Amino acid sequence: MYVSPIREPLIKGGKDYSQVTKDIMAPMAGKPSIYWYVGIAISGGALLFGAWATFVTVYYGIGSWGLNKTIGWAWDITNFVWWVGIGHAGTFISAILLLFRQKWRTSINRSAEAMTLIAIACAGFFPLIHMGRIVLGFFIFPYPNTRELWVNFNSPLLWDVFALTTYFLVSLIFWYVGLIPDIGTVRDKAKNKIRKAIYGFLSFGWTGSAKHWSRHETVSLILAGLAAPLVLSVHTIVSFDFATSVIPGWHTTIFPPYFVSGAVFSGFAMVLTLLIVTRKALNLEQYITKVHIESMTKIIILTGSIVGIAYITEFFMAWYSGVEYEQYAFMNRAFGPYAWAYWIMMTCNVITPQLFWFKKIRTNLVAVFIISIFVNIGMWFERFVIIVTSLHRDYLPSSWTMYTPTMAEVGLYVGTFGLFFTLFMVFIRVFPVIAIAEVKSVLKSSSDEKKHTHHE
Amino acid sequence: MNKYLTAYYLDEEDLLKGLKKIMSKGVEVSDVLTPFPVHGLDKVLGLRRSRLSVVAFAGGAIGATLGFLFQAWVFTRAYPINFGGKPYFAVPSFMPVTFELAVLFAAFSMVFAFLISNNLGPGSKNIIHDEQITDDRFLLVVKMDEENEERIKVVENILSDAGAQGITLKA
Amino acid sequence: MENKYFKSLEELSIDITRETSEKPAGDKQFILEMQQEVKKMTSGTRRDFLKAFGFTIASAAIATSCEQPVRKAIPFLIQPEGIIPGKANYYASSFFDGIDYGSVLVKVRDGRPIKIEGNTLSSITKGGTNARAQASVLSLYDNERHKFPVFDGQETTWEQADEKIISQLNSIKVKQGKVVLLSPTVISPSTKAAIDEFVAAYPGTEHIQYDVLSASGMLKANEKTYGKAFIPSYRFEKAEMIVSFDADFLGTWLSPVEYTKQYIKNRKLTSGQGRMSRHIHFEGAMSLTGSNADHRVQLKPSQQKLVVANLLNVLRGKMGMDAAFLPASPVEVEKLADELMQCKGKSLVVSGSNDAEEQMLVNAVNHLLESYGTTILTDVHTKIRQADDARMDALVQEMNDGKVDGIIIFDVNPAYDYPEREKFIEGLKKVGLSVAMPVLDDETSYHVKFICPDHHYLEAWNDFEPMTGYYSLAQPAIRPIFKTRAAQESLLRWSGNSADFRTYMAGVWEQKMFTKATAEISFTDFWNKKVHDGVFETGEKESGINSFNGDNAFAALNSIKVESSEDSTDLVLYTNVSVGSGKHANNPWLQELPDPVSKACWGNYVAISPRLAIELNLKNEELISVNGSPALPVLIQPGQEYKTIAVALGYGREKAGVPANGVGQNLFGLIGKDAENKKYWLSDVNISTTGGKHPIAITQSHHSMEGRAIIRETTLEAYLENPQSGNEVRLEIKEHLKSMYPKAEFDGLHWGMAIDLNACTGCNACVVACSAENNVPVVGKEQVIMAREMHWIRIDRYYKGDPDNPEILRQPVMCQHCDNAPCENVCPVAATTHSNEGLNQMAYNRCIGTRYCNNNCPYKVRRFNFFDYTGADTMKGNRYDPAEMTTDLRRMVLNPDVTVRAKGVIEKCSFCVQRIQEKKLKAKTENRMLRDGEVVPACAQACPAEAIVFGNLNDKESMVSKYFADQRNYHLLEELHVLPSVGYLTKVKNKTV
Amino acid sequence: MEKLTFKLTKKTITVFVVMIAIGLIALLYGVFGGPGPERVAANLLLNNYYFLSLGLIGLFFVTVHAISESAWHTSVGRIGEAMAAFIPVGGALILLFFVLGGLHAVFEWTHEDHLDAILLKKTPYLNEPFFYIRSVLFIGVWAVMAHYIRKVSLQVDHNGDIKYFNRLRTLSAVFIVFYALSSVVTSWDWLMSIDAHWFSTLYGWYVFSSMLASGVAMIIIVLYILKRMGYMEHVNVEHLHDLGKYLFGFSIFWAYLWYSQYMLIWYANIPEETVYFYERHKNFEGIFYVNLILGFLIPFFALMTRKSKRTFSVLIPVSVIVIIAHWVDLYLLIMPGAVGGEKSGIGLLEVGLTIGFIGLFLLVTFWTLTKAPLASKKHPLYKESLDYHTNY
Repeated sequence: MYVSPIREPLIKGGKDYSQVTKDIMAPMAGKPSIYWYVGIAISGGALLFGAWATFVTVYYGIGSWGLNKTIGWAWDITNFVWWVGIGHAGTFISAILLLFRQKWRTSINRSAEAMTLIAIACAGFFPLIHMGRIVLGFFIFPYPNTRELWVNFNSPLLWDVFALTTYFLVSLIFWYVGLIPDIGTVRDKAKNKIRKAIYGFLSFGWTGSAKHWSRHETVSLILAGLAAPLVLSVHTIVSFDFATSVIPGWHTTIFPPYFVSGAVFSGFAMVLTLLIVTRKALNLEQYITKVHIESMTKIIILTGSIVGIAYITEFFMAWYSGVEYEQYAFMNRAFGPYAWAYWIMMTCNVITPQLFWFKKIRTNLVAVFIISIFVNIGMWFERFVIIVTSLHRDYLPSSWTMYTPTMAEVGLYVGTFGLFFTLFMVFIRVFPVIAIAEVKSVLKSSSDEKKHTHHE
Repeated sequence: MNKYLTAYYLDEEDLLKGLKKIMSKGVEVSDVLTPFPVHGLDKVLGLRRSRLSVVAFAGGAIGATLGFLFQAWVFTRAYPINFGGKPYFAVPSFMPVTFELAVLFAAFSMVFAFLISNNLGPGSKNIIHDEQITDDRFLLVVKMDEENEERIKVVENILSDAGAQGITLKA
Repeated sequence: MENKYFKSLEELSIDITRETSEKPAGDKQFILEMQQEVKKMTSGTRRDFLKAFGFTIASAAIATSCEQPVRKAIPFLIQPEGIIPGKANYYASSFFDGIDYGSVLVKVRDGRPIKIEGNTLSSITKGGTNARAQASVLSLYDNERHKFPVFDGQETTWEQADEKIISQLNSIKVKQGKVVLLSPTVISPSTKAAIDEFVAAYPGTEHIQYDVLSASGMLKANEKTYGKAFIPSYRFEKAEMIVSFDADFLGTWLSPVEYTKQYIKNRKLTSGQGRMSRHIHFEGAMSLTGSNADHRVQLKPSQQKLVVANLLNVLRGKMGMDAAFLPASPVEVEKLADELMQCKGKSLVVSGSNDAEEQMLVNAVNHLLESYGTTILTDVHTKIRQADDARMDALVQEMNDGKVDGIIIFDVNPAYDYPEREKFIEGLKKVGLSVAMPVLDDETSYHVKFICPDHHYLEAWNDFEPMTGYYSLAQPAIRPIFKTRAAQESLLRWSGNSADFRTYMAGVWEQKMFTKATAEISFTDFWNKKVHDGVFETGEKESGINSFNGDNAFAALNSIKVESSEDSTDLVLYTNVSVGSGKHANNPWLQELPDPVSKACWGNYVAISPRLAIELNLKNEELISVNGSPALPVLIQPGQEYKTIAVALGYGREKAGVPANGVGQNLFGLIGKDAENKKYWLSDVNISTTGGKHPIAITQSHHSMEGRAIIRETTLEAYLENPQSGNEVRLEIKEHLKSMYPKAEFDGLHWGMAIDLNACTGCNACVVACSAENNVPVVGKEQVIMAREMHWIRIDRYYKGDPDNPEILRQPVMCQHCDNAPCENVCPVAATTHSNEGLNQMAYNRCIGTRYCNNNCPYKVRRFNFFDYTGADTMKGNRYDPAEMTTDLRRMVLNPDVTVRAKGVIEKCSFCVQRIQEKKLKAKTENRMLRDGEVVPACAQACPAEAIVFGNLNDKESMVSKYFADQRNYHLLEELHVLPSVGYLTKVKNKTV
Repeated sequence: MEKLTFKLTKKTITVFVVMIAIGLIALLYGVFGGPGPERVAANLLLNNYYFLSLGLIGLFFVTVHAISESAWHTSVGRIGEAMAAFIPVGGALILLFFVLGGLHAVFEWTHEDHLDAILLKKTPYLNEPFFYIRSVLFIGVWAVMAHYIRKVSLQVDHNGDIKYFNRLRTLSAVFIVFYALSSVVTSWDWLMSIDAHWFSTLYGWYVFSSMLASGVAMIIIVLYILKRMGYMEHVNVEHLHDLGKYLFGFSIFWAYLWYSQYMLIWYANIPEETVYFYERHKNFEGIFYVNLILGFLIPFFALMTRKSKRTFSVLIPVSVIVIIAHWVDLYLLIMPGAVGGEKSGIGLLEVGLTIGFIGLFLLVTFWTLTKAPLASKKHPLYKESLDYHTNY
């Protein structure tokens, strides 16, 4: 396949296939570095904090949070939506970029998808823990029971159950199907018998047969085709949690696409945050190059701008609607007691990503890293603003209240960070962080070495 | 008892060229094992397009139908409940679950079909001809009749003519 | 006209009474069993008692929650007559706590009183109740009740106590010493007889009455103008013009329930009379009544007398009498005088002051306006305030001088609420024999030798004469829970009379009341009938009232001086509608009841005007001290007169029990004294900051409607021109109400509720009634601060206009039972759904607590159980019970018909679905249709203002349908098309814009 | 030899001119015949908006693929550019329409005596001077940018210098940012404000998705016509597959936004929003569902397989259906508010006028196609665009 010379190489360092295998598997081999131990200790500590907060929440009740009669959701659902959003990048990269034939996805899709799965797990924790009666949480499943009572299919929360479950499972098999050939590689490279047996089991008996590859490609493609609308549907349904309601600031029709775009926005930011560190730590700079990072920053500009337009649209429409409740809700966002949250959101989500229009900033890793963290913060505040500032002052001023989080809520959030990083660090030790086979498949067309020698 | 003659290339373009050569000489290549999907290989080997998409469609259709009918049954037949004055047959409300189940069924039916058709799965014991094929070797496998040693020789020659390396005969 | 609307309501209550309480509670066999059980107990601790109690009564009902561990429930072997498990009995009784009077019905389920309702047979309270009467059932189960007689801090038996007391009394008698019987105003004829008997037995005895909230000034004023110390009876319903000088007659002044009933007759417009009384209110602090006035004038208490005097002077001038030369009035009274003149004979001027001179001036004003005989009756006396403040002061001095040898303290707590309580306690130490007869633990009990606990009123027989010719009875609704004895019986016992009080009382009635009866021939019939009805009204009148003598008043008028300088800061000491004088401070329902004006609960605070707060640089919750009082937090109260600050009395209890102790500060010590009467205000007070902050628990923190059409209002003038006025927006909204799907049809019943905002005064009776009926948990101060109160019905209060002198608008809000309920849609587990009768129902067992419904409720009426407030959960750590509401004793008040909610579930108003169900079943067994007005939710039943109407919307003839058809009717947030089943009638004020 | 230069035959021109004539006749019929001025005005707005939007989508396609450096689109890029040539024509027409009374005929808010409390509150935005300022500004900028983008694109082809390629990318980015805002605002101004009380935050994107799907359909149709004439040989089945995927994807995307907007309004059932669908359910029920079938169900099922996306015999009918579907969509957006349930209908006027606009649109498009080579051979990605295959 011909690749135009104007395109920058995706893989640097003049790698051959064997080198690719070696490089990518390097982080799995040998003893972990001291940084890995430090990292796992810190995230393990965060996880313990989360465990404590979970205990407090279950043992003492939701009363240990800062919620009140007016504000029924705050950090819990903010965190939920935030993590779900982050969980969008992986599948977006694997599915939609695959459909759009973006080759740069091959270096990042594996880790991004792993991140997705972990993020979904973190996200899923919050709807569970936020229940007043978590032990009866199984009521949300439509199982046959003696009362012949089913669930309420009108409820967006119920849709969430289906959407999240489906999304997690489909992402999982999508990820695993992509992982099978690489597990085969790990298996074949394993020196140790136990390791060989384990990876042999996990590789499902992968042989690399042309027929298998052919079907594998078809499966990947169709899974991508299925996952693409699935990705959209998940955050769409999450947005329905708010948009179906009658609360000003929640009920607005733009939410579905705006949430999806916000999710991709935050997801890519998190991928950037993670990969900028990971590529350095694992010596993968030649695989995850500045081209990859630039491409991701471009997606961030795109989605960030969509989000920005949505903010403006919402604000304008609130005025245009002539509905006093809508108007108040938005004025309250911008100038009310939680204005600081709103302006953090605006700054982080609308202004800072626009810096990516400048190539200098796009290619400056430190700048990208900082901005990616800004976006993470901004997107957290977006959900906080939507949830808390809409709820705390809705229709009847008599019920207006304020919200302050408690240590338990902070603990739960930090705890999911602990879970996230712990699992991610386990992941980099256990599976190849880059899709080896996929990188090899684009190596010829997209590496710097081959570029000059390749002839039509 | 069959024997396998294997040989490998280190570059997919060489493989494709060699393969064309080998096959033109009437050698039936039973399989090609590669570290990544090589474009054009299925054409050379004459592989049919996979029909997994049909499975996916069927799975999706079943998932969607089941999902929709189940919700409709619950709301209109099994236990009709007035929720906020919404109609019992609340089609817009049924869409998300219908969609999710369609995707879930489609994805899972297809992946299972994929695993089954490839004889892949936890603990599956497929023959691994060469551990390097998951690294940088493009291995071709020719199934040989054990008795017919002459033929083996002939094929070996054809293979080496086509630039294949490491020609070995395996049980 | 008015009666027509509520005729059915009366019928209902009569129905209940007649049918279920043919017999007084003491079924003999039942009582015998009880007594045997109780006898078996070696030591009568509460716990032991409860075991027995639980077995005998078979209170399976406590185990209402599904998560409650199963407890043994043994069915009746022989069913006691009159008790049907699961069916409530109602007994007529009377509530009088020395402050408020109310004729009530007691709802008894399986032997336990669980609810108080108003008695519609009483022509005083007419079925109305106030918050305290509603809450009084909980004090029956107060954890801090005295459970046995005590001598010197040790438990003793009644026999031993009696023996010792009698011997000491006798020795006092022998040395001709002095015994004092200290009580609040006694309005019980039989008690009075018992006291007389006691006095006869011990001739050195003096009976002294001591009122915490005194009307001593009025008594003295009437003595001077009418020759007798009495309090007249008022007829607010006859007044077209009401002027009140700081008399909070809808909230705390004298007989608020009675006055509310009268007041709203001229305030409601639902019968189409197109007329309303005009109510002008002068006050410094912000009271419930003031906030309901058509026109409220801010006036410092120290200037009040001057204004009254000026009013009198102007009126005199207008009537051609010679006017006195007076200092100028700080507020304009000319116009007021004109208005009053126009309503001559149909006006009423009242003053809440305890100053005899001011009351004389008021009498003179009323006399000039010819109010006597029409709006004020001198021949029917309100008897609930009889105490002379000076007498009590003298007693305390006597005690300190060692002139008192014995004191029997009956139902008063001067060690807490006497202004010079230290002096009282000192004096008490010098009294040889000190006996207290309290019901609940109190401060005074800690300083006496004998504690001879009285029954709670629901355990006791009693009778009352709150007004001339209006008698009422109280009967036990439960056998005494503890080893208590009626105070009257104690007095009788010590006087050597061994009769039990019931017998004694019957004797008194046979002698004194039966003679006045006209209908009944035998005393037994008479007695049974009166016990059943609870009331006996003879229509007798007082005699010996002189005609008006204006000399003293005129003298007072002439001697009027300016009492305080312009820049004096005045302090008002008031009582609120919840804990009142502090007697009910240990009642968690009342502690958690938000003040109708400030919406604060769980403690008192210094209310300060916004201007003064800026001037003194004070912020909310900052601690300050007034004249060296204990430090209290500041609450900036719009509407407060610029230089007037106000503090509620009744807080700062020390020995009342867990919910009350340490809540707020006791400011009784600041009560002043004029010549002879207590003075509930001070001028020239000194405010000093003490540093630090103390949180105030407030249930509403935003006070403006933000221009939203939430409470719609208009003026009478505009209303008469266009009944839709103030509600015009509704037409527009209705025009736009389009739906994507057809309205749900309710073919049988479709419940709806209408609330007349013009009638609602905001008194909070409904809130307590709802809590009692529906087992609404008490969450405590911390949780209220976190905005987690659980009330199913709340009264929203908004300020409107100038923040220094705003108008107040109120609106009771409960679940609106929307037919297009946003909450129902979003519950994932179908825990909240719509019934085929239009009820928005909650299946608590199904709820998993996502709180999604609450988020999506535009009215925010859903409440989440953040902790296990009720003891209904199994996980120990979940328990959160700062008010000790989950003790076995307190839990006896739970209504077995209503599920007790566990931690983590949402709850909300159910339109009292249990009552609906009860009446439906009744109608079904009687094979008839439900009658309109038959089903009455707790809030509607409690409301003294008859502001709430409930019924079937499908019945076009029902009262609620008529309200809904009224042009004043609107639905809250109707523009959202959630189709609420609650309607509101616009508030109409009789004022010119 | 590839035919790189497109020549418009007399026959083709005649067809287009006849179509335009039909449109004019229909217009005259509308004005002087039955349907009346309201309906004429509404139809003019519909078609003006529709074809102006198709032109803009053409430009959008060119620019979006320029900034994404996608190779395959270079092969069909000229079609988008040619469609964009309609922008000045369509823009002029719609402005003319507004000036010549269309504004008053269609928009209730221009009648000062019709303003109620809510509309009065909106006058800072909904007033004629500001409306014209916005319209002129947007149309002007579009036209100017279309012109420059075309110019730079031709320079890329003439010159092949990477400089022009980069310049095209920059210009494209500017256009996309501007278009993202202006397409939303114009959809509010020209369509949503017909139902002046009603509002929906999603509206702008919904209309955009509708135009996007029909724009792709139009590109496919133009491509087909060119192929039938023997041009565009460099466009192979892989490119067609990509276009097919777009058509499939955007139809789903449109349905997704349709569902999001409908479901949310249906669910919350707040009158200020439901009034919109209430009217459409009441008087336009049949066409309401027809719209969904044409715009979603048919393309969804027809284009699901790989094969159907690669064959004109499926793609062309589907493209035509999609174009009709979004015409119907616009009909549903405009008519209930502008004409009302009783007076509106689809008759000679609607069909004729639309044919006229199609004729005009195609005439402008094809005439522009004659102006430059059909393949941009010196485009840095041209070569890459020829050598790829889509698996899916």
